[in-house]
Amino acid sequence: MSQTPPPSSAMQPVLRAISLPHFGIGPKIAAVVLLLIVVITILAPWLAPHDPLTMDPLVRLKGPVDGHPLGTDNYGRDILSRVLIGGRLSLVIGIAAAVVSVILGLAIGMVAGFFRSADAIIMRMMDALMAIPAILLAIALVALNGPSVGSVIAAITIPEIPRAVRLVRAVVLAAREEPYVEAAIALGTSMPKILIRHLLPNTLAPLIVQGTYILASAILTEAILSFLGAGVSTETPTWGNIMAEGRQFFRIKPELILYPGVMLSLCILSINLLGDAARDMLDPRLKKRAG
Amino acid sequence: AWAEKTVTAVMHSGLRVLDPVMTTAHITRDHAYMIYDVLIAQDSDFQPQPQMADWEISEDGKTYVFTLRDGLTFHDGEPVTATDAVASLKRWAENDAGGQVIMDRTESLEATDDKTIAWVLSEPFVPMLNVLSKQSALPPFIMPARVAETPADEAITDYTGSGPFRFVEEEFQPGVSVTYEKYDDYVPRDEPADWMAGGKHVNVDKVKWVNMPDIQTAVNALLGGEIDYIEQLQVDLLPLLEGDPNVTVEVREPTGMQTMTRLNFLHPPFDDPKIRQAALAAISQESVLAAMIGNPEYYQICGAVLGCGTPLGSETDASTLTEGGGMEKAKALLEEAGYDGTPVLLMAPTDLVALATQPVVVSQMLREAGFNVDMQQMDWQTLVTRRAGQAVPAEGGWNMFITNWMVPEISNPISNPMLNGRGDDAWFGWPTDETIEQLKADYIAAEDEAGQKEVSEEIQTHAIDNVLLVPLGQYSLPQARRNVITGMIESPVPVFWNIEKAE
Amino acid sequence: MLGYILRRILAVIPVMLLVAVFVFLLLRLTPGDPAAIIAGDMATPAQLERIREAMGLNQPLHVQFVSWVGQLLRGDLGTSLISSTPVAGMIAERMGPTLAIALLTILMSVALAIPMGVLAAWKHRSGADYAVMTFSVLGFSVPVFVTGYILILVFSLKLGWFPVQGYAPISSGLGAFLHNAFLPALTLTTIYVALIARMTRANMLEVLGEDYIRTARAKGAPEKRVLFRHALRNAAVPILTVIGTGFALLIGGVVVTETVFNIPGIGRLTVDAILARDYPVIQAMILLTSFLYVLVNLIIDLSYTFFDPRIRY
Amino acid sequence: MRFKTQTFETSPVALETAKLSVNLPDTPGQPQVLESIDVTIRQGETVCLVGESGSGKSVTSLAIMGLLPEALKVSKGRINLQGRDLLPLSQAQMRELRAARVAMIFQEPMTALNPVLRVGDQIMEVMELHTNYPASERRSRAIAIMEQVHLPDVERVFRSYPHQLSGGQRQRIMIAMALVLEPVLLIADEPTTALDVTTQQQILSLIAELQTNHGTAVLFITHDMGVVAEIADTVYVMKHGEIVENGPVEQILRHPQADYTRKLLSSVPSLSPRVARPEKGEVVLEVESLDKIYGGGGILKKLPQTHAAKNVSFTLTRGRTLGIVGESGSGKSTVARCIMRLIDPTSGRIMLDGHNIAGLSRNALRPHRQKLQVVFQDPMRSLNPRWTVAESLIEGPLNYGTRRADALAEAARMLTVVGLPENALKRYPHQFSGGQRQRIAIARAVMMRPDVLVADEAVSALDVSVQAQVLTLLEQLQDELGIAIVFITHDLRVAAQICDEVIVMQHGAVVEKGAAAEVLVNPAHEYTRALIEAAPGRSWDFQNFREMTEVTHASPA
Ligand SMILES: Nc1ncnc2c1ncn2[C@@H]1O[C@H](COP(=O)(O)OP(=O)(O)OP(=O)(O)O)[C@@H](O)[C@H]1O
Ligand SMILES: Nc1ncnc2c1ncn2[C@@H]1O[C@H](COP(=O)(O)OP(=O)(O)OP(=O)(O)O)[C@@H](O)[C@H]1O
Ligand SMILES: [Mg+2]
Ligand SMILES: [Mg+2]
Repeated sequence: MSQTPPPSSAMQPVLRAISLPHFGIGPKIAAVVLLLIVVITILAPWLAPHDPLTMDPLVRLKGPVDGHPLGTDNYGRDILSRVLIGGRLSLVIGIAAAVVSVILGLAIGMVAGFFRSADAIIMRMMDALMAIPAILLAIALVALNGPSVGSVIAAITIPEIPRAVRLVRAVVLAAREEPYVEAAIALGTSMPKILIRHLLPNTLAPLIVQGTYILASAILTEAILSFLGAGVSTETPTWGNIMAEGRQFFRIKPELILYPGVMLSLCILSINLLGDAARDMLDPRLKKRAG
Repeated sequence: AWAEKTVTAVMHSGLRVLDPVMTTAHITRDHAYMIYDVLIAQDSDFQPQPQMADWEISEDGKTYVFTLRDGLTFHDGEPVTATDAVASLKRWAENDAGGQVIMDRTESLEATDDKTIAWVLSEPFVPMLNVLSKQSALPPFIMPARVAETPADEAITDYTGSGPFRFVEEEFQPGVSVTYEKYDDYVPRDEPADWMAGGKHVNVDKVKWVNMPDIQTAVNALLGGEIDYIEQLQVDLLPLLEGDPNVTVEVREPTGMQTMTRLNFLHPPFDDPKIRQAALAAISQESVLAAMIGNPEYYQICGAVLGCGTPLGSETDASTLTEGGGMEKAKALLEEAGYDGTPVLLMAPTDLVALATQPVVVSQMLREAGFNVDMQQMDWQTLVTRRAGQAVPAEGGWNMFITNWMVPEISNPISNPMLNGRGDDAWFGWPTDETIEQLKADYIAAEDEAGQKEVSEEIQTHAIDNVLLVPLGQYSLPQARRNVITGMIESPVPVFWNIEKAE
Repeated sequence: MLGYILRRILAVIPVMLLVAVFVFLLLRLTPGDPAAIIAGDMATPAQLERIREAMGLNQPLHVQFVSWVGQLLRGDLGTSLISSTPVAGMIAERMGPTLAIALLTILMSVALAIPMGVLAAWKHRSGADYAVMTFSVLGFSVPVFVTGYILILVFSLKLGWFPVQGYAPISSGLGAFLHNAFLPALTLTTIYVALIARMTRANMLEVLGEDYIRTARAKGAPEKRVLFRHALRNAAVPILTVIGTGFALLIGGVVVTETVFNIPGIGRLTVDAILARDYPVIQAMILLTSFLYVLVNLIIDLSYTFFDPRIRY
Repeated sequence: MRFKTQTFETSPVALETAKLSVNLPDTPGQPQVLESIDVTIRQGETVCLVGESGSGKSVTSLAIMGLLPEALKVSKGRINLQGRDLLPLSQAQMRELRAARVAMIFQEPMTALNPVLRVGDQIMEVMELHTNYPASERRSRAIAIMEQVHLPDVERVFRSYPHQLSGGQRQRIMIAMALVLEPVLLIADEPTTALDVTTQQQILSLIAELQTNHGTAVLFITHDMGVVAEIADTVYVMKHGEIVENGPVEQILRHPQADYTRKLLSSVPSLSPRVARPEKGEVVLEVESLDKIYGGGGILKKLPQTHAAKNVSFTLTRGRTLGIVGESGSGKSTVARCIMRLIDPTSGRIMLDGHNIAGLSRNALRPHRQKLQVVFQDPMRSLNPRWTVAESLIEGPLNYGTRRADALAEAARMLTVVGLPENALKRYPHQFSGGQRQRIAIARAVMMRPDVLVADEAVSALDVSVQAQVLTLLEQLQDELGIAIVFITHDLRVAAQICDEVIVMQHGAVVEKGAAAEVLVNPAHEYTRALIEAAPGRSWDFQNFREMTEVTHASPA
């Protein structure tokens, strides 16, 4: 059996993660919950009992009533339908913001961390980028491109990038001094390969944390932007704007915040659990402690 | 021991602009009423009354002579003179629409001595005193001549006032808080206070306005005893205050605000009167108001262009609006007009609570009628910039937006901006409507109130038929005060004279 | 090293220039007209035009830019278009609350988060670990205003321990300051505790497998010392980074918290200025924050070499 | 040869393990790592534990310390320290004992020292934990112990971080840390492996002094039979997790019973230098006036600089081996790292196959890398801890276009050559012993078939039998491929065995250079002479289990 060559090295960690017996019950539940949320949001238009936009202001802010299992919001729209459908845009925005900022953060941060010559210029540009408020960016982008999900994602992501860059850079700065990086250099490994194969895994643990944080905060920021007129239409439900709209009714009808909040938390929780499991898998020394 | 009495009030927005001639923003007007006095003012019957001055009108109705009363001083101690008043009036008239109308008919406006101002018109102008005493938009406030000499399009930087309170410049934080002190040398009139008229007796030492963008914070602060007064309360939050015996929630003045939609007459689809009518027919005020306010005690369905509860208001022809909408009629009208699905670009501001809900409801109703509505959300700034442009909607223009007015601002055909039919010179939406111009001329020419009322009726019918605006109803946001605060005047403008604060 | 610090401080100039140009262009892209805000709803087009003219908003962009930079070089940040008050004074007034609350937040977050993260890593996959995780997830995903409202409800309205809103500067006494600033700082702390604790845990896990941890134990060092003195410092660099960027974010002002607790801070000033297109204020604000960011980032970078001597610049 | 002959029967037992067994509970089949280990150490006694690399020596010592990695568990047996069973003790009780009563020197000093703490503080910490000396006293004791382990420039080293020290200096820090509290039992896992013989001798006598003064019991793990011959009272020989033989040192060296012991002893290289190979090939590496100064650093004030290599020059021709020997901290690794261009030389030329690579950029260097390989002094950290051995081994060949399958096959072959089982391919570095890791590192470098191989203490952690195997492998490669080797070592036996030429370094400078036969037999420089003098077990002929019969090297003049 020792003759079977390990599969392609890039896939190695992934395969390892899937096949591992140490994969505890927590991550498994998390995977199921996440899958469930994703399926529900995808199927939302068919699952939702009502059109999320149809309103009846005369039955607004009602508790569970006929046909509205979770009650109605301040326009008399069906909360259940809005929460179900709201997941779609929220997840798209959250995941896109997280993925884009993490990927760009990785690319830029690794270059800055590894190459002393690039560090100064890149980091000063990041300093500058960090200072641009998302709201201003959002208003400008919306004015340029019209209101679109893309503009919102860009407005949320751009100020996050410098933070991701800093994080990756910090890890790389420390890791590049490791002898195994020197060994790789000595073996003629190209810089991109060193960055990806040797240094990238070091950044994953902190990036998973930062990424899930960005995901959550993007979903919440989206709502702030839409309430400042620079985001997705507040008509279209998202978890963020359902909560933000529910803000005024916090004491009268906390469910408006509770339901989307629970969905969001479940989502983040399961992503975190999965992320943790993945990072443990990537660190062979930790597997032992998994017991 | 002597304790300083401070009233801390949360107003409807933060004070940023300090020049009452530059802006029609209500908070600046409110500020101006604190620190400036006016020549003449309206009482609760909308009647002009002497304030700083009383007046005489010549027989031919062309010469108005105002005489300043004794004892008036500015906050720097200098006496108020007729020269100051004239300078102030001239600066005001440059920016105020009503002022401009008067100036068009003015032969001369000058100080004949320290106390008298002579205003000579080229032809009689019946609403003259109404305009000069109007309490909203831009009332003519009296400032020192040196301040009033600032060009009308440049902001003043000297805040020496003439009113019952003094502006404490050191404590001013734009958009955050502003503090006023009682001006000890102010001499109130002897009459009891009545709306903006009468004696402005100040019974506290300081008034502090704080801006709390989060109304729940304001409510909590009121409950916690940290503030004394909230000018405008969201109706949905009333239950939070109900249980507190120290707090009173009340509607200070019943006329309130009118919310309404304006259509753009220049571009399809609303260049077609039938389609405008269809839009009007599709709308039910009840839905808009219910979503916006919630509790019916605080809103009033009102089809009157000039407002309900006003001398001239009439609800003729507005039955679809007031009776739950005429969806069938709307559909039929659209059909008839051959509406081709041209999108209706509805501009929806999101950063102003008072304007955020209506577009959402209206766009739903229009969609139901068969309109293809493109509701674009933006901040208010973008909206005000965009609505000023006449471009086609696809290229940065617009078809429709919603705004609110104080009822006194629109209760008069002359000052109601929607009733201007002079095309490019009209208010945003730019209707070219000779009929309405003729009707307004008739109104000015009307000899008496009955005549005015008659013309107003016609104005109502015409405005609705031509859909110069779609009234969406009236509402009054209640105010809340701790019970230690008493004696508040029931005027549309919240004023702080006459108020008492118990220890 | 001193040279490096000097170079970094000098680097502020190009960064600010970059920011200045960028912001200027960005504002140009943004529709909006301060004249309209000033004049209000009933203003006529002609009136707007005159106001614009008077404020110099009709000049070509490069002329405006040059005159603004000229002003800056003379040390003048300009006056607000809306309130006609000097921008420098406005910002100075607003900076205090934001800085003070940011600092308090970071102090509280670090004091809470680091032990939490260390505990979670030490007791990897135990109840404590999952508790930290759950708390963190709530910290991430509960909107700040909810946290704020709940804290106000409990600590201000029910218990009456803290005021509902408002701000007292430190100059009015530390007690008064803390009395007012505690709840808003606590609200923000929930987010940062979450982030820092998770980051600490992630990096501690990495470090705890190292040989020198075994050495420390072989010395007979108690667990606490092993964790905090030996492991934590090795895990410090990424943790410092999130603390640093978090602080940077906080000094940019946090609108929601400032709104909920009615704190006259930078965040609200910026948003208000943006919504009112008060160009001089926006420009000055962003310049100032970018300057602060450069400074904070410099401090973070220097702290790296302090915590990890292998990192050199 | 005079062996230690003192008997300790009367001395109290310091440590006793009885039927100590350790296994891997979480691995399928629960493989045994230690099987019924019985070791007894009395006060004042030195027990040497020798044996095959990977046989369980380190695991034994870690078990005694209660510091087994989490994957390993004691399955049976007892560990008694001065009559007290250690296994049931709580963590807190164990903590009391560590460092104060049982101290340990770990095998790999780089990873065993905390990289972000100054070494001085790390030494003082031991006292902080177990004594209540005031800070000034702690400091002076730390300085004193650092002087005793013959660290140079103590003030600087005290304030240095581990990465700023040479391998031997780090090792001495570890030793200082273990000795500073004068423990009852000292466990030393290859403590002198990274040290040159003169320093080694000084350390050994320091330990001996401690023993006579305090009756310290010493468990000394080493593969250096010379050291065993010099210091051991009793020797235990281990293989595959079991003790195969034990007894007084002379008995083991003279009359080894077990086959394994005999094989082990026969593998000990002789001190007599090899016959130099003819210098037929062309010059592959030429180093000219190489200088390296380490910058001071420090946040505000500049720290003193270290001139680690001074005007070093040498040439190396195809198929030959150049040995660099010398004092610890003399700049050997620095020279190696400069040649590898892992650090930038301050000045000088490095000609590789006629190209000066001293000033080349990273990218320009890449084509040259294949021809230039290195085995690092610290095998643990030079392997990516997240990678399986297979991934590490094939990294280089893949970089230069070898097909994956071919590379894997070659890797598997290479592992058998260095004496590791093939299933090692799928394991991670932390699952190996120190010597095993070093063999992986060697395999990795050799897989590249370089023109020049720089080997920094490449075989120092290997037991002599494996060492012999690896040295044979290198020689074979040289014959086949004409590899030139720069071989850094402090082990004069190894140097004698494989070097054609030798240069001797001290304080960053080359003090002597020439043919190995010449330098090692007729040393010209005083320092070289001292070095040879200090070589342990010089007068014992291990292969033949008897005293040296003829003296093949000159005695000092
Ligand atoms: N990064 C560094 N910064 C400062 N000084 C260093 C650094 N690395 C090594 N030194 C110093 O340079 C000198 C030479 O170190 P080097 O590692 O070359 O020694 P060596 O001959 O390999 O010794 P050993 O046999 O102990 O490994 C030592 O005194 C060491 O303290
Ligand atoms: N964490 C671990 N997981 C699995 N196996 C391990 C682990 N640590 C050590 N081993 C195995 O235990 C055996 C004994 O290792 P140990 O470190 O005691 O060897 P050693 O005798 O010290 O060898 P060397 O002389 O090479 O240092 C080796 O075969 C090694 O592969
Ligand atoms: Mg070992
Ligand atoms: Mg070395």
